[in-house]
Amino acid sequence: MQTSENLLWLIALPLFSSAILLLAGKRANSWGHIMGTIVSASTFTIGIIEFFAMQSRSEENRAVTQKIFTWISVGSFNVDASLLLDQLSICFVLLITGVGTLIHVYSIAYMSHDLDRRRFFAYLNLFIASMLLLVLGDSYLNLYVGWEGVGLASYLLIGFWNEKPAYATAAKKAFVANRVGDVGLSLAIMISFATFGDVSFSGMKDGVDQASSTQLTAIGLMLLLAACGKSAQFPLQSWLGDAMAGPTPVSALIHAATMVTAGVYLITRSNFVFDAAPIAQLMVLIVGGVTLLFGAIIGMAKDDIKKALAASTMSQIGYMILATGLGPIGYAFAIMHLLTHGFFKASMFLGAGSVMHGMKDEVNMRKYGGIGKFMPITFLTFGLGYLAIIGVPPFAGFYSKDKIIETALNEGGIKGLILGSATLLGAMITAFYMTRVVILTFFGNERWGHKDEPHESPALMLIPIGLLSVGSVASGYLLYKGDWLVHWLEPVVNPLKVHHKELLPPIVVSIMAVAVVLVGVSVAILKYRGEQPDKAPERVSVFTRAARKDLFQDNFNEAAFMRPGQSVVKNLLNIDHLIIDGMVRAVGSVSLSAGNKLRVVQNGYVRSYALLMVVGALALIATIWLITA
Amino acid sequence: MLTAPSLGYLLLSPMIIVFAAAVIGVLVEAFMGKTHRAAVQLTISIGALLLALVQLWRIRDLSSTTAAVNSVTIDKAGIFLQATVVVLALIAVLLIADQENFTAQASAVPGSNEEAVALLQKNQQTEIFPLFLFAVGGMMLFPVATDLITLFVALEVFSLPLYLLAGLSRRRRLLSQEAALKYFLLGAYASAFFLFGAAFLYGYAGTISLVGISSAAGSANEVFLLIGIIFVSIGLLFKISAVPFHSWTPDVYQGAPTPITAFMAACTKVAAFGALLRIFYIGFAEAQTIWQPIITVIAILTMVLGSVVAIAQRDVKRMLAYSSIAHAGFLLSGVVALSKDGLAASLFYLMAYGLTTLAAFGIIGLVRDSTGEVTDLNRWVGLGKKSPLVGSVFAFLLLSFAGIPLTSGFIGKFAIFSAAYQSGNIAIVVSGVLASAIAAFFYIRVIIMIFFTDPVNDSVSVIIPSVKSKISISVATVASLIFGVAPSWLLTSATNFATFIK
Amino acid sequence: MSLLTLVGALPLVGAALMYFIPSKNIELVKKFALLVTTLVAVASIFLAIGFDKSVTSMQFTQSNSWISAFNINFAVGLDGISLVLILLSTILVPIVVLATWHESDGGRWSVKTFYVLILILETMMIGVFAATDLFLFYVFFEAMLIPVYFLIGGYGSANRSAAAIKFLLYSLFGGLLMLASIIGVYVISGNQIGATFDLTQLATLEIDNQTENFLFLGFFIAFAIKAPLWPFHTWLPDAAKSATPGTSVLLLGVLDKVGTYGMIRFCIELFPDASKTFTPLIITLAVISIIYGAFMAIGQKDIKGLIAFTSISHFGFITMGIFAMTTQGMSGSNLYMVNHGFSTAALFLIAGWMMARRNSSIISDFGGLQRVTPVMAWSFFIAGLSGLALPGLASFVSEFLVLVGTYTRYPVAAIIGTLGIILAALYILIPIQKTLHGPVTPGNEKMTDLNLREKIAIAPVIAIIVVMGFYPKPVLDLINPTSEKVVTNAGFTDPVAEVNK
Amino acid sequence: MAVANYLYLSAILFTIGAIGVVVRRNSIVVFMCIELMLNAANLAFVTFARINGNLEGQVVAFFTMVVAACEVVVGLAIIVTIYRSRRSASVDDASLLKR
Repeated sequence: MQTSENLLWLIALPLFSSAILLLAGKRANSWGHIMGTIVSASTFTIGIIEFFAMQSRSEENRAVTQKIFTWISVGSFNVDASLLLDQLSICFVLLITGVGTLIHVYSIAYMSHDLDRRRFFAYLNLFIASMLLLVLGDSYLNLYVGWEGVGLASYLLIGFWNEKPAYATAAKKAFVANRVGDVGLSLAIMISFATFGDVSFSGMKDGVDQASSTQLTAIGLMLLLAACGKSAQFPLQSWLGDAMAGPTPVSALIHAATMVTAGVYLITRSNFVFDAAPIAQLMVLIVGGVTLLFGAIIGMAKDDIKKALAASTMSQIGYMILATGLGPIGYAFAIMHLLTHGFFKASMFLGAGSVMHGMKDEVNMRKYGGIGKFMPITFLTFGLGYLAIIGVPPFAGFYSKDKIIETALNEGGIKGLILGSATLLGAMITAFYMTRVVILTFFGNERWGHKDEPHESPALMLIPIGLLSVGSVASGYLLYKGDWLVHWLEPVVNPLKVHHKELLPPIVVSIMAVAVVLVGVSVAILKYRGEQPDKAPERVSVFTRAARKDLFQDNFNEAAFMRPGQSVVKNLLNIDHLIIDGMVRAVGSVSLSAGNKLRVVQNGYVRSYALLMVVGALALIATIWLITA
Repeated sequence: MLTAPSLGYLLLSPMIIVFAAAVIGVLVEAFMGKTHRAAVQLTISIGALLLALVQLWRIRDLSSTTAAVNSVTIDKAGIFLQATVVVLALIAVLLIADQENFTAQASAVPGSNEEAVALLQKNQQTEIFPLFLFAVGGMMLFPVATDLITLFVALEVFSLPLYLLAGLSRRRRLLSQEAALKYFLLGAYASAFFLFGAAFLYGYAGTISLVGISSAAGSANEVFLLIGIIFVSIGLLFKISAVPFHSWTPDVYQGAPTPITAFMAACTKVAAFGALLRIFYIGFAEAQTIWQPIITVIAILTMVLGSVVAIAQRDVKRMLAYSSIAHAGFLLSGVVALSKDGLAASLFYLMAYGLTTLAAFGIIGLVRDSTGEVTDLNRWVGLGKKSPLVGSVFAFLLLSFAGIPLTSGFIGKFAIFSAAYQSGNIAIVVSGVLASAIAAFFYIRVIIMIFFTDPVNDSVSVIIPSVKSKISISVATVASLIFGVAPSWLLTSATNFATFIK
Repeated sequence: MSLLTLVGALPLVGAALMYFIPSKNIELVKKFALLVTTLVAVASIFLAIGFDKSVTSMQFTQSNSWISAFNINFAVGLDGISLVLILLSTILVPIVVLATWHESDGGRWSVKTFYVLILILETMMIGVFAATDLFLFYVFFEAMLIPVYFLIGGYGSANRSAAAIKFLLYSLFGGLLMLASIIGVYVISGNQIGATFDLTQLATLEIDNQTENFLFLGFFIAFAIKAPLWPFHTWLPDAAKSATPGTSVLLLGVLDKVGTYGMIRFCIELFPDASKTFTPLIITLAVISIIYGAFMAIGQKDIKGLIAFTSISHFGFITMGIFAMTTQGMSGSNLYMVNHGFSTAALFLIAGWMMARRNSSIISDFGGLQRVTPVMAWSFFIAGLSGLALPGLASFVSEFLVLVGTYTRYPVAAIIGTLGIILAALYILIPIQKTLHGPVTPGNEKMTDLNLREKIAIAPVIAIIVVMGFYPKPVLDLINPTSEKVVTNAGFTDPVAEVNK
Repeated sequence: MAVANYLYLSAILFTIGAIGVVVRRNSIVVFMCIELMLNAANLAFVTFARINGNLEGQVVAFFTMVVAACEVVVGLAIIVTIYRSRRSASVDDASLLKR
């Protein structure tokens, strides 16, 4: 395999930049954001260079590696700090650095009033570095470093305004939920080592034929758990909504476009495991299916624009996860949806940020209304994103989502039916809630009360949004055209290895998909036309209430984990004090009281001392008599 | 035709010197004026002890079973034990030389005019020196005596002066006299047991010599042997304060004048253990299956009870008394071991323990208020603040008692438990370490009181010791430290000297 | 005389030279202590430079007869494991001295006494890791208690004397059990090969099973108390709460390592069969420690108690790795000892500064420190992240090696142990949220950030934490040969991966 | 009369003495009881001398008498001093030292 000396720079540049920004402190206030952005842009440049270099090579020579140093080497456990850039990772590199750079640019303006803007850019750079390490690591352990690194960056960014206790709590919640997933990744690595004696992708891939299916299933399930944590999939989804506490660019970059899709990357990267572990694959399908509906349902009831988008993200990643469960062909479509989603969701988030910028950080859509005419460009870009996400041809989302629906249906049988229905239903709901978001925000009556009129955001914010919306329009077709992405990823995921029979002609599927979208849109228009109250209606159906409460995910976690956990802690504190330490203290006090009791024998009377001697003598005689008898 | 019994004067010379000095001391007491009497007495005592020590050095390689017909066996171990007694006595005499601990006139009724006048006129009697020398002589004789009557006589020779010395305190004379009475009555009681047992051993073996008893094994009258062993053991176990014959110890240690307690605690233990070792190693060696289990049980009981009861003590002298009981238990493991290693370990332990004990009681004598010594532990709080040096030294001594490494107590404990383990007595080793853990508690409690508790504002203070006490305490402490850090010399000597001959 | 002996003796010489410095001149005393300890650190680095990684036998050996009657030698030497632990000790001490410049000012005794005790302690710490004579080890092991006892009792905060006595009694109890076993080993060696305390010779003894089990237990309980392993842990939180932060650093960072070090050096090397017999039990205790310590840490209101309980959890990992009997577990545990030393040092030192500024150790008294004292907050944050074993920081590598190594032999234990990493997130992030985040708690507004001295003290620790996370190879290279040797000598070979069978 | 009977007598005397020490309060009486025990031992020695057919036991008896006499001297001295201080010869009164 070829080597490249550039890969390290991808990670090192933003990492150093981040370190410099953090260490320099206030001194860097004036230039920190510039440096952060330039660094991010240079990583994008490197990414582009590498991409074209890769494209120019023959297919089997495209992947390049770079060994940096021997990281851990103990006995047979050898892990190099080593990077791998192949067809799959370059997609991510471009997405991360591209979207990342745009968001850097956007943030310059968005965060311009924040005193800590420099710190914000430091975190962003840290995130870029970690995320690149995640997708470039050539072994699970290297990936793990990036994996937790992005978790840390996410934690820092969600809690960026951690003076507000709720935000700090949200950050912590995200980290802990991610850690649950990390347990999965840790265990997956451990099982991998026990199974393969190696934790690098290539090494494991070579050994996969000799591994038992039990082990592979275990690895697969653990990887899925990891993916669930990072990608906010059921049952570890609850943190994502709260994560919207972070500044909006963060929500766009980390909690929509890149980090949360790491789970999809992980499963795709581990395709050789999942392909050999059907049970794990089935679980992937179930998780994906459940989440896509779960997120969609929550999305229908959210009034907070960011939380509605977050629910949508959750749901869209559900699609991707589901796609990865569909076997070799699914991986490519999952990545395709991931890339298109990266564009349109980022664009919409930034759009939402733009709206909030214009609305003095108001996030409640019930307080919006009719913003379209005040913020035309934002409206336009958001609209493009909207069309992309609901899957209107020829926007990006159409191609990617359509392919997933099609593949799901093509599974055939009950499985195909269930998966197909789920994806179609999801598409319908998506259309509904996104339409709802658009109507509540940009159309209808103006509900912002006495506040100043909303105003359009500065160019520095609008240009990134614009570029992203271009992506949301065009990316789908570009990736789809001639199955470009499918062929591109072929060496990594072998999408063409298995030939799928087509149960339904693609065009029928597309028509079905568009039809359900139309249904969803129409219902939403019917429901939300006309005047809307500026407060959420109280008298709503049980379903709405459940959806508003995120389908009781927090209540469940609280009842199932938090409260039992707290009581365990409380009881252990008592046990530790009363029983364990108590036993120790008991030994002390028993000795002391024994001492005090025995002291009484020492009564000061000579006669009783003599008696004690006599008793002792008799005892000796008795003992000897017993021994010799 | 009668031939005069031949005596090995050279071999006996250390004892003869001490006894002679004691007799001279009596004469001095009787005929010398009060002005220089104390100094002369002290000189005689020290001189005699030094001379005895020199003699001991000169005869260190000699041995004989017939030094005094067949009654005394001078052998390596005996010489070592005698030397130990003499060295400890030398240190003790410097403490005793601080006359103001002792009543001016023992015969005077406490609180009477007579007493006050004697004090006022500095009419201090100095009978403690001859008494002390007699005791030392007896203690030297006890571990080398090889027949029952000599043992008995030696026992009485060193006990009787001690009974008297215990009653000579200047302050708290009622307590002191009570201690004397208790010590006397119980000691005599124990002697009676010893003698009765001796009679039965004689009945069993037809001879009073230890060797004879040993070689009479298999004689028909096993019962006599058993009774003999039990009763003789009682007498000896009383002297070493083994449970359940220990009750006198705390009371007497507390009541006796502190220098006497120091002397008693250190030297009696050496003498009594010396005799115990000889009797069990020589006389009863053949009957080991009988006594070993019993002594094992007694040893365990002694260490545990001594340690446990010590926890509850409020008086520092009583605490050290219980500590000495616990140490007796540890030392008994050396007896049980019944091996050269056991003997060597015991020899080392006795020296180390004796030095530490002397220094500890020496320090106790320094803590005073206007009415005399303060032994109530609650009033020792914050002593480390008042006198860091004395506090530190005492803490070090306590650590040595507790057997923390780099103290002689630890080496001793290690040696003696190794020997016990070697002989297969693992139970005693385990109980020993557990008892040490309990014991550590009360030693450390005292350290806490001294260092970590703020001093209450009372009149307790540390007096500046006289030169004699200073020498005594510092020699004992330094020796204790050296034998902890570099014990090689003493250990090697103990090993070299660890032989009893028959 | 070996360089090792010189390094070990240097602090003691320093302590003796302290005699010539007037007690009143506090600054000079402190500077001198800093100078001596820094010299020791530098000298110990020469040990590392001169250490030959390719050899698994002891290096820098020296053996002089000490107590010939028992064939006790002053025998010292280094292998990879002891070298890294000595480096840990010698590097931490000057940092502690510098970091806790004013810690001893308000103590019961003079500042000079404090530093004399610290210097004596340093000699003991070096000695305990360097001793290759069992008796010598025991002497250091026990004698070490005394300076610590006085450091806790003399300079600690509230409740110090109770904590000090608890610490001492616990340790003494364990030590005495060990003494019984040492005597046993010694006697057996006397029966078989001639009485000796030499470790390499003792390892060749043939001991019958029952005896070996008992002897093993004597050692193990002593080390389990020291380490501390559940359920022998209750002394540690009390001691850590009462001791000064600097003492706590040495206590948790170095002294407790003697326990885990002892498990390797004595339990496993001397009693391989008994180790095998007791492994299930020990692994169970270790797993309980991991989870129990973590839960207890979550419940702590006192920041020092929190760090103490996190350490109990971490010691569970270390013990688990040791008794997993795989190269990865063994090396991981060794590395963990070093990493935990530095992470805990960082946590405790910074916590100490926080507490000194606020005059409180209750977590809820802090809040919003990130605003007020950013440098301190950041340092604390990074130390905390290392505490929760974030990849890229020191603890991760070791924790992961332990888990991987354990998994290959005891998967269930490793799986349960892995749950500890979730709890770790909680026990670190909850206090971080409470102390660093949120609005500034009243009373903290005027808090000052780290001064230059404190920055200089903490910088190397943080640097080590980061570097060891990314590049643990130099240390692993030192550790690996010895770990492999220990595992092999104990009669184990690493489980072979499934696909290679 | 069988020689063994002397031994029984000796044992009885010893027992009486031993019990006497435990039950009597007057220190003089207690002391006399101890003397009784010593003499019981003497009796045993003499008896055994007879049984064993050698003189050692008889020699011991003489020694014992001498030692007992010394003991009397010391003992009475102590008892008398205490009596002078306390005006009581009861051993129970001397019980300040305890616990």
